[in-house]
Amino acid sequence: MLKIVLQPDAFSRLGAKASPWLAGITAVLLTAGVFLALFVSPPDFRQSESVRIMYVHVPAAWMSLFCYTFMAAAGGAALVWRAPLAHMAAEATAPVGAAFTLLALATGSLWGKPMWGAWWVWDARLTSELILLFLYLGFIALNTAFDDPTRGARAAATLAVVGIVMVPIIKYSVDWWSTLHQPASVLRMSGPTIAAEMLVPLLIMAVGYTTFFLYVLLIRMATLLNNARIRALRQRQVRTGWEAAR
Amino acid sequence: MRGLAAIVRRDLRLALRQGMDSVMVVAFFVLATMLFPFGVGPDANLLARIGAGVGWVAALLASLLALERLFQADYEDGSLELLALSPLPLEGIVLAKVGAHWLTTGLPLIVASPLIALLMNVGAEGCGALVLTLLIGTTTLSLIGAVGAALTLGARRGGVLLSLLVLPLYIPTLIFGVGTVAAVIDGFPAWANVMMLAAIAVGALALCPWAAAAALRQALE
Amino acid sequence: MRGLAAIVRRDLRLALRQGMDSVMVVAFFVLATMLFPFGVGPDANLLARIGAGVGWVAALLASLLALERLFQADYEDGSLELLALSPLPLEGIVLAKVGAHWLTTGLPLIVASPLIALLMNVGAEGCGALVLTLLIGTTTLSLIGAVGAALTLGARRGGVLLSLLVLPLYIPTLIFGVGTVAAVIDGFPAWANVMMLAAIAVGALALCPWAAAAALRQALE
Amino acid sequence: LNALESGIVFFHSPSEVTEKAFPPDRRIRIGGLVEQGSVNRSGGSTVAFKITDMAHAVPVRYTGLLPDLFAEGQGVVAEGFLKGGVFMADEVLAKHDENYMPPEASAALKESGFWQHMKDQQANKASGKAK
Amino acid sequence: MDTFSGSGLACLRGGRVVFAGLDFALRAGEAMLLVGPNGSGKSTLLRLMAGLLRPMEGELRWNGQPIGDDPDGHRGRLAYLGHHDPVKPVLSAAENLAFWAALDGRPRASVEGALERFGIAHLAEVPGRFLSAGQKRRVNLARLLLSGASLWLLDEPTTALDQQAAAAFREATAAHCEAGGMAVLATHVELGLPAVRRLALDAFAPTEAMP
Amino acid sequence: MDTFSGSGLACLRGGRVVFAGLDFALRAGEAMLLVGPNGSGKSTLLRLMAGLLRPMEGELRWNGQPIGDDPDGHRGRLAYLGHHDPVKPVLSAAENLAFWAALDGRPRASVEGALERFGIAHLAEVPGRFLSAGQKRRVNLARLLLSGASLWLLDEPTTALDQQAAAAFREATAAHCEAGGMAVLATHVELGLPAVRRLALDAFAPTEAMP
Ligand code: HEM
Ligand SMILES: Nc1ncnc2c1ncn2[C@@H]1O[C@H](COP(=O)(O)OP(=O)(O)OP(=O)(O)O)[C@@H](O)[C@H]1O
Ligand SMILES: Nc1ncnc2c1ncn2[C@@H]1O[C@H](COP(=O)(O)OP(=O)(O)OP(=O)(O)O)[C@@H](O)[C@H]1O
Ligand SMILES: [Mg+2]
Ligand SMILES: [Mg+2]
Repeated sequence: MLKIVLQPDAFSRLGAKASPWLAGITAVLLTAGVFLALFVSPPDFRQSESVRIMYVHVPAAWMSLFCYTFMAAAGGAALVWRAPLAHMAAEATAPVGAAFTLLALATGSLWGKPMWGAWWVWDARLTSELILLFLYLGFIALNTAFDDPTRGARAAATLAVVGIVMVPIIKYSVDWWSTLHQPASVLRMSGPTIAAEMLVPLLIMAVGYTTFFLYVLLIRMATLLNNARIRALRQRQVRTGWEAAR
Repeated sequence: MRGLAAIVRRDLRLALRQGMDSVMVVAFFVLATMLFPFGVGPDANLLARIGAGVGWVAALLASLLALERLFQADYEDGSLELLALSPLPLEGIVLAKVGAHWLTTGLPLIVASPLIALLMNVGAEGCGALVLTLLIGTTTLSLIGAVGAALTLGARRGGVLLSLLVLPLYIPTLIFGVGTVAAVIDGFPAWANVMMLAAIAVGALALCPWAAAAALRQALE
Repeated sequence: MRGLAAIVRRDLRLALRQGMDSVMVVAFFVLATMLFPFGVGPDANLLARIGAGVGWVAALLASLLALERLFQADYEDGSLELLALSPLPLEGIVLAKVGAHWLTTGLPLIVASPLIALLMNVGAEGCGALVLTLLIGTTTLSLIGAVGAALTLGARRGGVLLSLLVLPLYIPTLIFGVGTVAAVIDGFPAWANVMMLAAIAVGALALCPWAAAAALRQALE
Repeated sequence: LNALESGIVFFHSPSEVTEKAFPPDRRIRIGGLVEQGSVNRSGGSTVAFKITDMAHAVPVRYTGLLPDLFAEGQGVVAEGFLKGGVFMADEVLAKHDENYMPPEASAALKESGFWQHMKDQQANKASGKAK
Repeated sequence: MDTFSGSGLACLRGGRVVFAGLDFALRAGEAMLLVGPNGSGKSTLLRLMAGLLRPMEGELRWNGQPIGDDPDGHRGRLAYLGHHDPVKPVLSAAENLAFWAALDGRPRASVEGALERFGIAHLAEVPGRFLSAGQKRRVNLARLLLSGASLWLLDEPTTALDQQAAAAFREATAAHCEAGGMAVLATHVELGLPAVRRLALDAFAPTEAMP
Repeated sequence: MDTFSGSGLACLRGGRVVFAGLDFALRAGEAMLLVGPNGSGKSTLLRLMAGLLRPMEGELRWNGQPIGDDPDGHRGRLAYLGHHDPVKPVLSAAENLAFWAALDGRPRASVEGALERFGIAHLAEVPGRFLSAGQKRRVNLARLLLSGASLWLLDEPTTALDQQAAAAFREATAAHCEAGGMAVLATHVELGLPAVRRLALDAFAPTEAMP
């Protein structure tokens, strides 16, 4: 009992303290990253200027995978320990992850036209990323599909855990099967194949995306916590009403 | 009229509060379409050729799935009895419910169809034709589907045959819908097809609410 | 074992008396496939090429539609609680129900598939391959679908939600199923694909009853 | 496992295409590098070139617009069918590799001969993977 | 003064005759209890009176006029309460009630007043999914007050109600009848309504069950 | 002699603690009534006893042994009757019963005898869809007799029953207990069972409802 009552409040306090900092760091990093990406970093030797889509696309794609992993881990923890906060973390992550996925798909598609000569092809990387989007949507849908919120949360968490198989498939699809999408440039065994002038802004953007995610996560979890409190008050209202009527 | 407007408002509000309805229909639409590149191989030319057909089939299935439970919730919680006992004509009630349902599921389908056209490599005119035909066609599908949904509520009373009759009724809409898109892509005049689609829609508008209302009365007996 | 046999017998009897299911599934299957000759034109070569894929996609969607209510009726009338409280393991019960369901919907699909092959101009070997792959593949589809059906039990929008969850998981089966048929038609050795299909089926057989049982327990809490 | 028939692969390598007998009317994709010095724009918008994985090369004919990044020594994926040993493509996509660098750096690399070395490595990898 | 009557009513359900030769008559201000063992046809008779079922034989009349002549008018003057409580989980209690009031197109009485009568005014803004079985039933009963109907057809209305709510229901029904309304109630328990007629349904069960 | 007991039970539903610190003990031959207002957790406790729910805190024991150690054995000795009547519309009453008997794999008692006990032997061949609410409930009660279970968990068993059927139920429960069985019953009405314990659930409601 004590644990359940105390943890959320402690969390709220932590969130209230940390979120302004996170907001600030995110703003600085993203501004710097965008500036470097647009004005400082050099054009590519083959793609010339269109390479700048990379600074949006690649971190978004990374985040789409990271958020899913985080969500599945939180969901798994919630199932095992029946911890409401873990449920909230998973629930709060889902829309953010879906947004990153959508962004990766959209910017990738935009980039594909000049680079490949096609907006969209059905190769393993692109398709599996699209499936990831549907997993996110499935999570959100399942989570809200029940009148009883705990039932929805647990069903959705189960789905998240099952869906984790998609993450390695997406990551290694470019190595396992021949795809039109390029193999990894940064996260590879033999070191990055990106020139440092381009890698630095890319990494700054990536860190900026991550702090942005953490910031949104905190805000959304605070909202969900408040919703849960309102719900509890409602239930109490129903109950006391009953007792008054009795 | 005021009563019917109240039904539309309520159903829209329910859809809104329950969320996700529209999103899920669109998701199914996209997913069902996605199956075809896997099924027939990711061959851009071939996909472009079957794109309109696939888009239409997917739309049909999505609308079928969404319609299946059109009256179900109201049937199960007793609302349908009260609706049938209200002074409004049951045909009007059916129309109001179908209308609200089309707004929350049919319309998003149409909005999403250009995306399908993109995924399936269908060109710009083809895409326009797809949107137009879906606009006319999904209303027909909703109306026919409402009859099916009403029949399956009372299916215990031997509605097997009748519900089998509903499925084939979808076919003409499909043929003319796909035909229109194909004609546009191939550069043929497509007005005859569009007119046929519209004619079917008008026919459905005249007949279906009546048939669905009859089926509902039977289900409530 | 005797208890599980009783479940299979009951579910078969229910399906038989209610009629509906098998007929609907086959009707849907044939109808969805028939659409393509209309959609892409009666070009025999083209039809033959997309035949296997279209047949597979139609089978997949048909099985999806049928699965939606796998546990629904038992859930709504309280039978599921009693099943879960019987001394039999819930995993076994899931398996028995999926088995009965496969017999009433999967098997008719397979029986009907040569008809599809005929409609779509797929040759004799292709037809054989279609039947074989469907035989292996539909069991997988049923098993995966059972997990989805259990997860969405009691959800407000069962059908659409189910397809959103399950369709992505169906894709590997589809790819290898269609791959086999295509390989056979082109005269390549297809064993690798069949083995993959079988491997997926075995994996599903091992995991899905367990996952579905867990989801059912959640649904009954 | 032989992924050839399975539809997961987006394209086949020239080696596969020469070693296996694809039915003549089957549409396939071939991916590899555009062989150095093989591009021949024989008037109009028709181009002929060869796609190679360093072990085998397949001659390709294509009529239409080429993507901006199409160039000799670059990755490419062509879609079409084989006709008498020549691959008749009706769509050509550029395949980008994982290297990103500013133009000056690439010029420097080219001079030192390192560039060609990297290309070979990559092509070997591509053909090895398909086997 | 309004009258509602039926004569020679017979009803077939699932190939069996549930009751036959049933007569009843009800005047404004009267309430009638339907009693009888399980399966004797109480619910069936109520649905018949509402027009959801058609009788195999016999006729229902309102002021001597067959109701088949004016089904819309009949629907307009009745309120039916069945086994279910049609309370949408995502609408608040007040929204649920307001919808039913708007549907009937009758002058809209005060939703709050109706909720108040059944002791759930404080739940007006609470979504239906938070309500317990008894609270849902109260919302459903409040609907009767709003409907302004003159004929109430109630199938086991006190299911899931506690003592206090049952008393509120008794009062509401008595007030309805005093104001010239009619009520027909199917029930297994004593409701304690003053001045009611009783119709024992087993008396009309045909000896030969098959038609 | 068998015993069934629980200690320190607490249960969370929909994020709210329904009851906490609940203890009970039951011996062979005893019946226990669960009483309390709507929403006090009667149904919840029954589902907990059946193993459909897991307690947040506390433990259930059978002869001193935690039931978590042998859940299959526990399921094998109980019979649960919930709010629904699992009567398939297309199967006859007898077929419905025979299925449940076969499922438990217990020696099959006479289906006709069980139907007879609840006065519905004449409905044995009638499909479920033709049964009225009370008739379905009787079929469901007959299932208990067939199950041969030693622990009956019954949630408002007399809903929809008429006087005669309620009496039959009383007799059956008394006979079950006399033969050394146990029964736990959630109810709003007086059942008139002899020699029962009572567990008033509102005593265990935590004062602070918020988690
Ligand atoms: C709609 C189309 C596209 C999608 C769905 C997509 C998806 C992804 C995904 C999921 C990743 C993360 C992989 C990982 O973490 O290893 C990624 C990384 C990447 N993508 Fe894309 N992409 C698309 C188009 C493109 C295009 C056109 C290019 C440019 C040639 C491109 C360049 C990259 C690069 C450079 C990376 C970083 C690789 C690394 O080092 O991890 N992508 N993409
Ligand atoms: N939908 C139906 N189809 C066929 N027969 C039905 C149907 N509903 C009820 N019956 C039959 O009609 C008879 C009357 O049922 P009804 O529900 O009216 O009884 P009741 O008096 O309300 O009983 P209870 O006290 O159990 O509610 C029953 O014998 C039942 O078997
Ligand atoms: N599935 C559920 N999810 C969330 N909360 C629930 C669920 N079922 C019941 N509750 C809540 O748990 C509490 C106890 O419910 P329960 O059904 O056990 O009460 P009860 O004593 O059986 O009431 P009744 O007399 O109405 O049957 C109620 O406040 C209810 O709102
Ligand atoms: Mg009744
Ligand atoms: Mg209860």
